[in-house]
Amino acid sequence: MSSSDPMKRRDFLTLTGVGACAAAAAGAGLVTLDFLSPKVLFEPPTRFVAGTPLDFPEGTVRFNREQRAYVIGTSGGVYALTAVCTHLGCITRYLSDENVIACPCHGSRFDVEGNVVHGPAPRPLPWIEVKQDTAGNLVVDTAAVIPAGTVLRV
Amino acid sequence: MSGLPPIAVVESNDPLETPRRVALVHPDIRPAVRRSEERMVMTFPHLIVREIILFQVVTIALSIAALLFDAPLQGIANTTETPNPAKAPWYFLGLQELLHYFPPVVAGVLLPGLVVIALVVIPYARVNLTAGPLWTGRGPRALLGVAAAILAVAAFAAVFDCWPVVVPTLAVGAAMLAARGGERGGGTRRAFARVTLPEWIMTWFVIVASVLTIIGTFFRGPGWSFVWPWTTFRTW
Amino acid sequence: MRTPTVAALSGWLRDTSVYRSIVRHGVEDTNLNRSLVVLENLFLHVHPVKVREKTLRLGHTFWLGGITLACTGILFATGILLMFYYHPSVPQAYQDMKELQFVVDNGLFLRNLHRWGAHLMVFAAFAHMLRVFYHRAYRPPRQFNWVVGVVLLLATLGLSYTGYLLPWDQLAFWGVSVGTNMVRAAPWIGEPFRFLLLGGHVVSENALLRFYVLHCVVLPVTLILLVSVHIWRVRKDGGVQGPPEDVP
Amino acid sequence: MRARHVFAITSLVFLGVLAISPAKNALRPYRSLQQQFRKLGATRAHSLKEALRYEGQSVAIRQIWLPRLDGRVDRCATCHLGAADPVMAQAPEPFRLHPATAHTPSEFDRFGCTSCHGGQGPATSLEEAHGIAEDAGPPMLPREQIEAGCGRCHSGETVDEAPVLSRGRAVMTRFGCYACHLVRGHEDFRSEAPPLTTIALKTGAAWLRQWLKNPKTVDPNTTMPSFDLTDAEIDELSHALFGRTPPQELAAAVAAAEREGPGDPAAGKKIFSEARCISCHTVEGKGHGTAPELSKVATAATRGWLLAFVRDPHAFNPRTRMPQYGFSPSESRDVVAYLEDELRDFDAPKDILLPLRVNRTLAEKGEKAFRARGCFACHAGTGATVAERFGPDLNGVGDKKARSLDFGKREDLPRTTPAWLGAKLANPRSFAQGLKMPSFDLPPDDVRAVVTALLALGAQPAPEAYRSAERQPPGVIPGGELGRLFDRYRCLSCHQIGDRGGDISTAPLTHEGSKVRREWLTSYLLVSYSIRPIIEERMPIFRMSRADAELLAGAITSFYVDPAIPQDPFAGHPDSDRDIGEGERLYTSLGCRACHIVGAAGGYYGPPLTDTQSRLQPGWVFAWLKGPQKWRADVRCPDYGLTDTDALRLTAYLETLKAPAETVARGKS
Repeated sequence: MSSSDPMKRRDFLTLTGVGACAAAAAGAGLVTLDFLSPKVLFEPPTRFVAGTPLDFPEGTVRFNREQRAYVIGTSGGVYALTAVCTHLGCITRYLSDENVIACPCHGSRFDVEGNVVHGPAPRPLPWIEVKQDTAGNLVVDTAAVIPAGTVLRV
Repeated sequence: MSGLPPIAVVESNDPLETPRRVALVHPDIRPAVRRSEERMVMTFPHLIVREIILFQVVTIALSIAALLFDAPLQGIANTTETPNPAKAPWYFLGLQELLHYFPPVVAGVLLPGLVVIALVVIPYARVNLTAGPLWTGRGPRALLGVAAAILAVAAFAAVFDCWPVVVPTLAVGAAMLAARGGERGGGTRRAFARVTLPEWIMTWFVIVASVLTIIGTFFRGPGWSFVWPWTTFRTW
Repeated sequence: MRTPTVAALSGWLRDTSVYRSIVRHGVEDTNLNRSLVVLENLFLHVHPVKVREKTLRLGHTFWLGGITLACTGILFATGILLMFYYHPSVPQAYQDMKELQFVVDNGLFLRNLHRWGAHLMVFAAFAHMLRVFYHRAYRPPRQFNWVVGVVLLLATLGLSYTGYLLPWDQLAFWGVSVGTNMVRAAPWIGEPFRFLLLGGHVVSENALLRFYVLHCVVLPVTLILLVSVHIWRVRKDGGVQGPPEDVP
Repeated sequence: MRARHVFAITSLVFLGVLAISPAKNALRPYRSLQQQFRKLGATRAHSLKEALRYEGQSVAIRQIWLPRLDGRVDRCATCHLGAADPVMAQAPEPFRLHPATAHTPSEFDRFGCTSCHGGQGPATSLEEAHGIAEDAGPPMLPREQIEAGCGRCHSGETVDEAPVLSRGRAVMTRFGCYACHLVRGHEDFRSEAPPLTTIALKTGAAWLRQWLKNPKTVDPNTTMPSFDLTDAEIDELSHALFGRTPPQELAAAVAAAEREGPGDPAAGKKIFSEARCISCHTVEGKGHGTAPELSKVATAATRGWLLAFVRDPHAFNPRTRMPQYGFSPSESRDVVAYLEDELRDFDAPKDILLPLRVNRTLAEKGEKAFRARGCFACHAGTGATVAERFGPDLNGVGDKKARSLDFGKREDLPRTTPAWLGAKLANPRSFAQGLKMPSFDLPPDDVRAVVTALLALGAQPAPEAYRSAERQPPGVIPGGELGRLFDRYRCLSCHQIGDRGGDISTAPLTHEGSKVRREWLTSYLLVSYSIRPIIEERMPIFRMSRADAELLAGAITSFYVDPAIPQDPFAGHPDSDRDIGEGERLYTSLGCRACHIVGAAGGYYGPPLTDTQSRLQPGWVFAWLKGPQKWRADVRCPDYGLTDTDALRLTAYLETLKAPAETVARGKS
């Protein structure tokens, strides 16, 4: 870059300036995206202790309101279903008289294994993981979806 | 009023050279309207690039300050523990300092109210538009009047023991009186002599406000007592 | 030094119909095109096409209005980002300040920038006012713009003061308590005004919410409107005015 | 063109400056620590799978959120990554496994970290989290005072596993801190200090002067602090105290006692020893030391007052811990004769017990000083309740920021709350002139313990769910006639019942009814003897009536019963569990002999077992053997982890041991 070529030097300076500004703007954009993504969450834990296997004899359906899940005892063991309707996310409730899980919003109905019996719900209720901890308590994790039919033998 | 100065009407039809401008001039106001022979430059890039630079410099300066000094954050608000002293933000500390001396109605309402009103009416007060240097063409009666006004303000402040007002008032007053006949004097006096009355008043106001703000910010400790800036004290 | 690739790329870009639909003028190498940059841009058209060279000098205005405006820009940007992590409630507001520092990436930096920017803005606005006074730039036809400026100064103080409460720390709480108690001294209107301002008789969560709304909505909108008027007037009155002998 | 240069430069600077904060953010220490931890975990892992798990951990802030514990957020685990990870035992800090305590490492999810350690849980840098940074909140508890953390939830007087905290609380109660300072849970505290209405009957001006000058030099056992009074103040206070009118019946009692004839010092000495006065008092330093030193008692009080006081101490001070003995008039004369004869300061000036001629003006000033100095807080008259505490409220003192404390002249102290509290206790008035708190002259260990107890005082009580249910059941004291007896003999001055009572006796009465046999208790109350000869503090012989003794024994054995202790431990067990021979073999092989006496041989540390059959109930013996620490946390008797069968056999053997009188009788025949 020589002074004999002022045109080129002007271009270089402009390019440097505009380039730095563009880089700063792009960087600021990325940093802003990083800024906006939360680093900690205050959400209730997805794992909860449902009780001991003795609390779930065959035919028990227990609804955990806080965790939005059903823990169900069968002859083979214990399993859990999410209580969030697969249609539009309303919270279903268990009707013991009819032994169905019904959604109050649009009338979807599921059997206690989560299969759609009736109504607009597109999918069965997902099964969620039940494990036993070292003390023998049943620990349910609403975030862990497992294949339907996976019953914890107890 | 007689002897209006001749008004020069600027007339140019070349828009690239001079934007067309119409000035409606009230006879009393007499802005000096001259024919402009100034060099003009293109807004883009000359002004725009400077504006960008200005923005960058401000950002850089603030960023450096933000990197070096963390914004203050004390303990969570506690309605039962008043910090001692409890200070307002810095731009209100002049007022808070005044409240230390004057009754609330004077310091909290009257004075700030007067200041705001005074600021608003500045461009509408004839004195601000026409005033020449303070002493030019004024006799001893003006001298007496000015001296009396200075002493009155100082005495009013002194009644309330408000020395941060008294001292700057007397100092500015002394400079005002010294400016009389300063046209023939040395550099400083000559500069003083050119100052108009509104400028004297504004200067006085700025000095008083600064002194009060600085005292309130740096020299006030527990119970609004006088402390040195380097003294450490318990904050509550 | 512009490499042929860059030149080619830039040339190609300028040729695309999309670019041409946005920017209607050519390369800024003629005075006509340079004029069009200003004229055809919403944000730049407050400027005249040409300005007096003298006004570009530092000593002319010390760029004080520009500094104030730059602060405003920075404060808007940082303020909007900070709002994403702020809840105007007790004690969450204070905890949010801590969270900004402890877990939000660059949170403390943004808060610092906002805080110091606010101080600089108040200071620059004061200085700008003094500069205009000593340069007698309030004289006709600029009287009303001076008044707008005074109102802008008050709005700036109001923004700074309402923002002062938002961290909900001891400094904020007592600073605002002391400040609003000064208002009480005003006869007749003092007490009702304070009651309206705080939404109660003491600084409480109501006051926090009111200050938040004032700080984030009412005062910024006022500021934008008045700044527009202020700058538009400057343009209409022939650009910035420097020292008194420099009447254009 | 210059503007272009400037533009290029400022643009580059602009870019550079704006990049600093994100760069700083990317280099935050916790990120590199987490990377170090990954590597460390991978090298320490026991299996490849585990190593991969460590390697795969993401760099992120880790937090424990406890909505039910004040919404506490603890991010300590962001750096202290191995606190709950057994693989990290003995790893370098900050990754080391947390030492095992009652709550860790199993209950981090319930308690977090800051609930015990203090400091700033939400912070993610060392300076902020540990509270070292300038504007940070209260710092972490120093390790010395770590038990203060226990005290936030455990509000009981004694907290197992927190000896320093328990000691601090005991010292605070003994020295009556709560008389001047409001502390949650001690709102009803009343000092044991005597109401000062009978000074004129008790002592002389010269003695009072000495006492007020510095009580500790007169009686090293006193809990009264030194107020650094000026001579003028001492004078005024003396006039005030001598100017008070004593209650009429006490004045009459003292005057009548003064006129009584002399007693027999030799007989008095014997009674003095039987009454076990030094279980509480000391004589020349020998004794327990929670009641006044008696070696110069006759120089401190007139004969008439001593006599009247020994006969009915509760009339003089309703809150004294001294029991009322059942001395006959002549026995009490003998005791006081012994005191007069031997326990006096033979060098004391003759006029030390001469009363003061009261000057009304000085007395009025003295009454003012009495209020101004806060004397009334402890020496409140009988009926008066303390409306407002003399000293500052101590609730929340543990949350105080050092910045809010006035260090005054103490430039030497570190600017921390524990240091300030320690200095305040050790030397209360060293901070500034004219401070009110008197000097208690505590030994350094007690100061440390009290600071721990103080730091446990949070501004807010722990949330309901976290407040500890103390293991001790509440101490229930019966009312009526029985309550009157408990009060008269001041059982609670030495014995614990539930969470109440003194710690002089090693035998709490909480389960006494399940422990001893009723007949034995009656005879023991009438003529007590030393069960554990190694212990100085022994049960006094109260000279109580047989009726009183039977009533007390009956009440205790039927009232203070633990349903968990079986009446008959052998019920439902095979007869082979009564194998006495096997029990005796166990007794020998376990080494019980080292501490206990059976027959003629054995150690002195534990109580002799010679009279087990007549003294202890078999259910208690069995329950004790199954786990002594369950009944007294600090007992040295080892828990052998005996099976039911072994414990029963040992019980069966011990139950064969007969009272010494019978043994002696058998030996003679």
